[in-house]
Amino acid sequence: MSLSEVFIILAKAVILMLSVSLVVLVLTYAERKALARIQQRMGPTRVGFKGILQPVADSLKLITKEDILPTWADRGVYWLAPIAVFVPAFLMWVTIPVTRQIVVENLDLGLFYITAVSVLSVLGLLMAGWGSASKWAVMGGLRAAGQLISYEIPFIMAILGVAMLAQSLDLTEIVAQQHSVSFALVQPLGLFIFLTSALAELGRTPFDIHHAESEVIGGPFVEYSGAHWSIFFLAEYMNTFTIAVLTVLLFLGGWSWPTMPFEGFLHATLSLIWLLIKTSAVLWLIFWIRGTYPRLRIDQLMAFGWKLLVPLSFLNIVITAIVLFYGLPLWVLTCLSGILLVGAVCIIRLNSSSSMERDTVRLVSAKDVRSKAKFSPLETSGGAE
Amino acid sequence: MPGSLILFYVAAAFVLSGGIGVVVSKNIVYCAFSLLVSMIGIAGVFLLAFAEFLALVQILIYGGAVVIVILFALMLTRIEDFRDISDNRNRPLALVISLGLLAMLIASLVRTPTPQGDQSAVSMVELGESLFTDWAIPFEVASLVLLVALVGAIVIVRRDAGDEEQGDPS
Amino acid sequence: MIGDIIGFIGGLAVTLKSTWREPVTAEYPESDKRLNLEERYMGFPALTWDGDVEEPYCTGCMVCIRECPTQCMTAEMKDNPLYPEESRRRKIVDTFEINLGRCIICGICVDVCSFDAIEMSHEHELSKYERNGNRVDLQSLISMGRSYQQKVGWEPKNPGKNRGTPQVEENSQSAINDAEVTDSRSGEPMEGDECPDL
Amino acid sequence: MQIHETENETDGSIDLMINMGPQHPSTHGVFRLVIWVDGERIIKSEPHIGYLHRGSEKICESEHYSQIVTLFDRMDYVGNLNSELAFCLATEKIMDVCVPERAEYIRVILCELNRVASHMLFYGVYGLDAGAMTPILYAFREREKIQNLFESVTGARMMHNYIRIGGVKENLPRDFQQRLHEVLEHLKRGIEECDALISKNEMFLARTKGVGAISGADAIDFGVTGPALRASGVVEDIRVTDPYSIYDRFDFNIPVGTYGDCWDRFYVRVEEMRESVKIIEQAARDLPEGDISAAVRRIVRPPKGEVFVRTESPRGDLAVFLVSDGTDTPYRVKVRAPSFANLQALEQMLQGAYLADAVLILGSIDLIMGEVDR
Repeated sequence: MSLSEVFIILAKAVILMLSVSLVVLVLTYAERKALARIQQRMGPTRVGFKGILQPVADSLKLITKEDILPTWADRGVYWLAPIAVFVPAFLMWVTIPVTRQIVVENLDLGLFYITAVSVLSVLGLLMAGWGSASKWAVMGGLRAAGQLISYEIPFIMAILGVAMLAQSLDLTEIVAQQHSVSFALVQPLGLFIFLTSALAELGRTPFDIHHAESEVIGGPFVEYSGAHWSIFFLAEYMNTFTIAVLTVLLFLGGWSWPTMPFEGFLHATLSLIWLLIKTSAVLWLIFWIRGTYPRLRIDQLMAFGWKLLVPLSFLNIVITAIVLFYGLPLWVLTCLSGILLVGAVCIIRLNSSSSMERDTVRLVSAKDVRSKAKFSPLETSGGAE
Repeated sequence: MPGSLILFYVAAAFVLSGGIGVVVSKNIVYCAFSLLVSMIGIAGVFLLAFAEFLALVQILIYGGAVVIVILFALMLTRIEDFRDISDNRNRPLALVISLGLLAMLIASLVRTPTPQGDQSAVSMVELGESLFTDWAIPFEVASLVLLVALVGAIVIVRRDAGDEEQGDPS
Repeated sequence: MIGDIIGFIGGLAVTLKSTWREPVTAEYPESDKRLNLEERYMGFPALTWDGDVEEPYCTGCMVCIRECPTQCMTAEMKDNPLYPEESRRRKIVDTFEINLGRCIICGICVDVCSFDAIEMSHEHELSKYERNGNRVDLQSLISMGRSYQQKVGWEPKNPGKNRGTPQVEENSQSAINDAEVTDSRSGEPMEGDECPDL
Repeated sequence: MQIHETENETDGSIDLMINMGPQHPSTHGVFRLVIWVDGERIIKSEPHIGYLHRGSEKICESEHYSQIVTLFDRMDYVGNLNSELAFCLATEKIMDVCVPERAEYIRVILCELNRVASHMLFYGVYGLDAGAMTPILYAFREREKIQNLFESVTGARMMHNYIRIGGVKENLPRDFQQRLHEVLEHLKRGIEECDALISKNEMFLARTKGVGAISGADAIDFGVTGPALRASGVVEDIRVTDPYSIYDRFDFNIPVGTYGDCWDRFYVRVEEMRESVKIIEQAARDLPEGDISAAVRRIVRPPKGEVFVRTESPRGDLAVFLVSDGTDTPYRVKVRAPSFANLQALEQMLQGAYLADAVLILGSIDLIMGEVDR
């Protein structure tokens, strides 16, 4: 390994860092604006044109803020935790291609590398929870560990389904395979599992139980402030973007365009733009879900993961294997996958806790109550039904 | 000195410092973190030996799952109970066993011929084929053992039948 | 409707629909995007100014001070130097101070005032940098009141009684004195009290 | 790391003691709930109140009757007009004042609007408790309309001091009927939209169904009133069963739940908003012309005696016990605050709940700490 190679790697890392930071800045602005639109608010408007510099102002504010170390905190663990969350989020980007040409280092085991590295971020959350010496933080950290490990399984299994279809773990190869038909059409169930478990991996609504503000007050991050807190959120937004890009690459056909008329630089640029358009659609979906849904409870979350998503993800692999093994046409897989998806929605709908009759509230006319000569509330009580 | 050698020393330093940390550290949570450092160092060694797949599995299983489950368990226990443990009656026994293990490792190291020349990574296709043809039975047996462990864990954790599910069985 | 059957899709539809609506919020300090203050809006209390004789309506009778639930006001009365040539008011307010940090904007002072001398102005942005910045003296109260009067075209509710110009009605002099006396005894029956049970 | 733990006597495991509040974001004010958890499950709970105690009842003893109305504004600061009404009714009863018809109708219209506003706030905050961030903004969108209307009538958005002893402070503004009509049309749409956003969501149902259930008999024993009691299946609404003001003239329904769980408590309030809109429509239709206040002296001196008045505030049975010694200040004012009584059932509701449920159960009682501590 010569000096120039080291230099190239360093340069690539710096460029990646800069572009990812830029993406995060844009993403925080986009999320705030998107949520504001959903809630009929205006969102940031002050800093720069239409508030476009708001993320910059926010980051400056966070950086200049005092870093607070709780008295009983475990100093080393407390300071290292943000790094432990950030590094895996960053490392994932090494192998993600944004066009066929633009990628830091295309690995043959790209997909496997991403899943392996993504697991490590749990550790940072646990460290943050434990090091903060706060009960809320510990609870948040434990919730994070339980949730993230559980949803790792359907997440990997959904990826595996794609890998089986593409017969490769190389992301550029997977995109190339989707030239004619994107895997979202072949495996709608896979897309569903991937997106749901990815939301859980990200800790976003409706699976944001590990930093639920109304329950554990921010969970592992409760004691952090200033720059260290911002690193956590840098990592979170990086992961969000990663998941969106991965969804596009794995299921929505990546940058592939039926007939791209251009070559060379123009081709790369157009591919990148096309990919970004698809990515922003996925991101909008994530924001939309955040703007709509309440949060699940930890036991419901675990039940959803283990009782529904894990079996479904195995079924997904089984039907994919059957179709591939017998060389059946892909529309068979589409049908099977679609049937299972509809079944899954039905299961959610008929879930024991939500299927109890909804109309438990009845209306008693005031006239009827008044007409009773001597009224006693318990006599007319309908509580026993 | 070639670059890969430098990287090897870095990885080795990770492995050793992590290992020493596990043994020396008084704080049991630090032990777990040291274990993770050691595991990642080992993954680095695998990577240098062109065993990419193994390296990633090392990170995924040991770094990601095992250490986190250990930490999870530690945080659910009372840390004060372990804080004062500085000595154990079984220390001579542990010494004998670890020395024996060391001897075994050294012996196997000495007896194994060192491959010369450039190594290339084992291709994933080959790995998969050998895993699911020659080694299919052991693979299945291993997965069965894991399944049994999983079911056993659920049975143990479950307090009484009919109660709601407790936590996760991972 | 599918939203009724599968609720989590119905919720998405609701949020999607409102995404295309105009925002209901506005940017606060920009003057053209503010909410309109209603005519009856109760801002901080201010003293009104009698433009005809260039003096405040307030005579410093202290009835508002006695009735204030939070005791946020103080006032002093003096002999009116303009009386009787230019003004009908025998007494006039000398100092008046409202502690806006204590004021709860209940409007009781306006209700009890017999001279239309205090009004709930539309002032509502009175953040101060100093701790004692909330203590508003007579001068600022009057300037608040004057801008309020100009804004709404304020007229005294009881012009016959409360206009300060002496040429309006010489014989109403006795009325103003009566009013003063009545108020200093505050709580005695006022005219128009017809409820038979009392 | 310092963690306060206590040994669980039954199985020797460790319970973690957690202070939920007074700085916790979802305790709806400065309320402290000490809970002992085993993992995520609550073993024991202990509510601590008093962080917002301002001695309102004692202050009442040194204020004139007309000044006390402002204190009642600040007890239940979300249902201000209902609080004001309770005190004014008590004073009117002890003085035996006949309130003019028009004033009664104005009071009912405003109080019911206030009830909708209060329940709207509850709806939004409950969504926030459950982890959904949009409901509160939708709720505030609707609530703002009501507040604007209040501002045009009373001059204030929250602390109105509008309902006075013997009537109301001022007549309605000229365009009131038209504006009220607009607000009601807006509200009807808004209530349906809020309902569709969260009430049918499976996740929300799963979170609230069967959580924090309390039976009707238990609820009565704890002194729970208002929507929380009706959710347990007890038909008890003071507007109907012990009518005050002119509530016996209106035709509306009382929403009654079945299981007394968080879902019932939530949905009873949603239904109540619809019923309140019905009452307002009827009252606005029948609104007579005439005086807006009985002739009452400025300084009220009720005769010696005592009186007890119950009203149905948005949170439940808001009762005022007033003792007069014939002077211009009352001898004693005792407020039976619904939030305070409803809070007593919290421990029972929290039995065996999860930590995440605690937030929802607390939210479903719809506490106003200003009223609990007074």
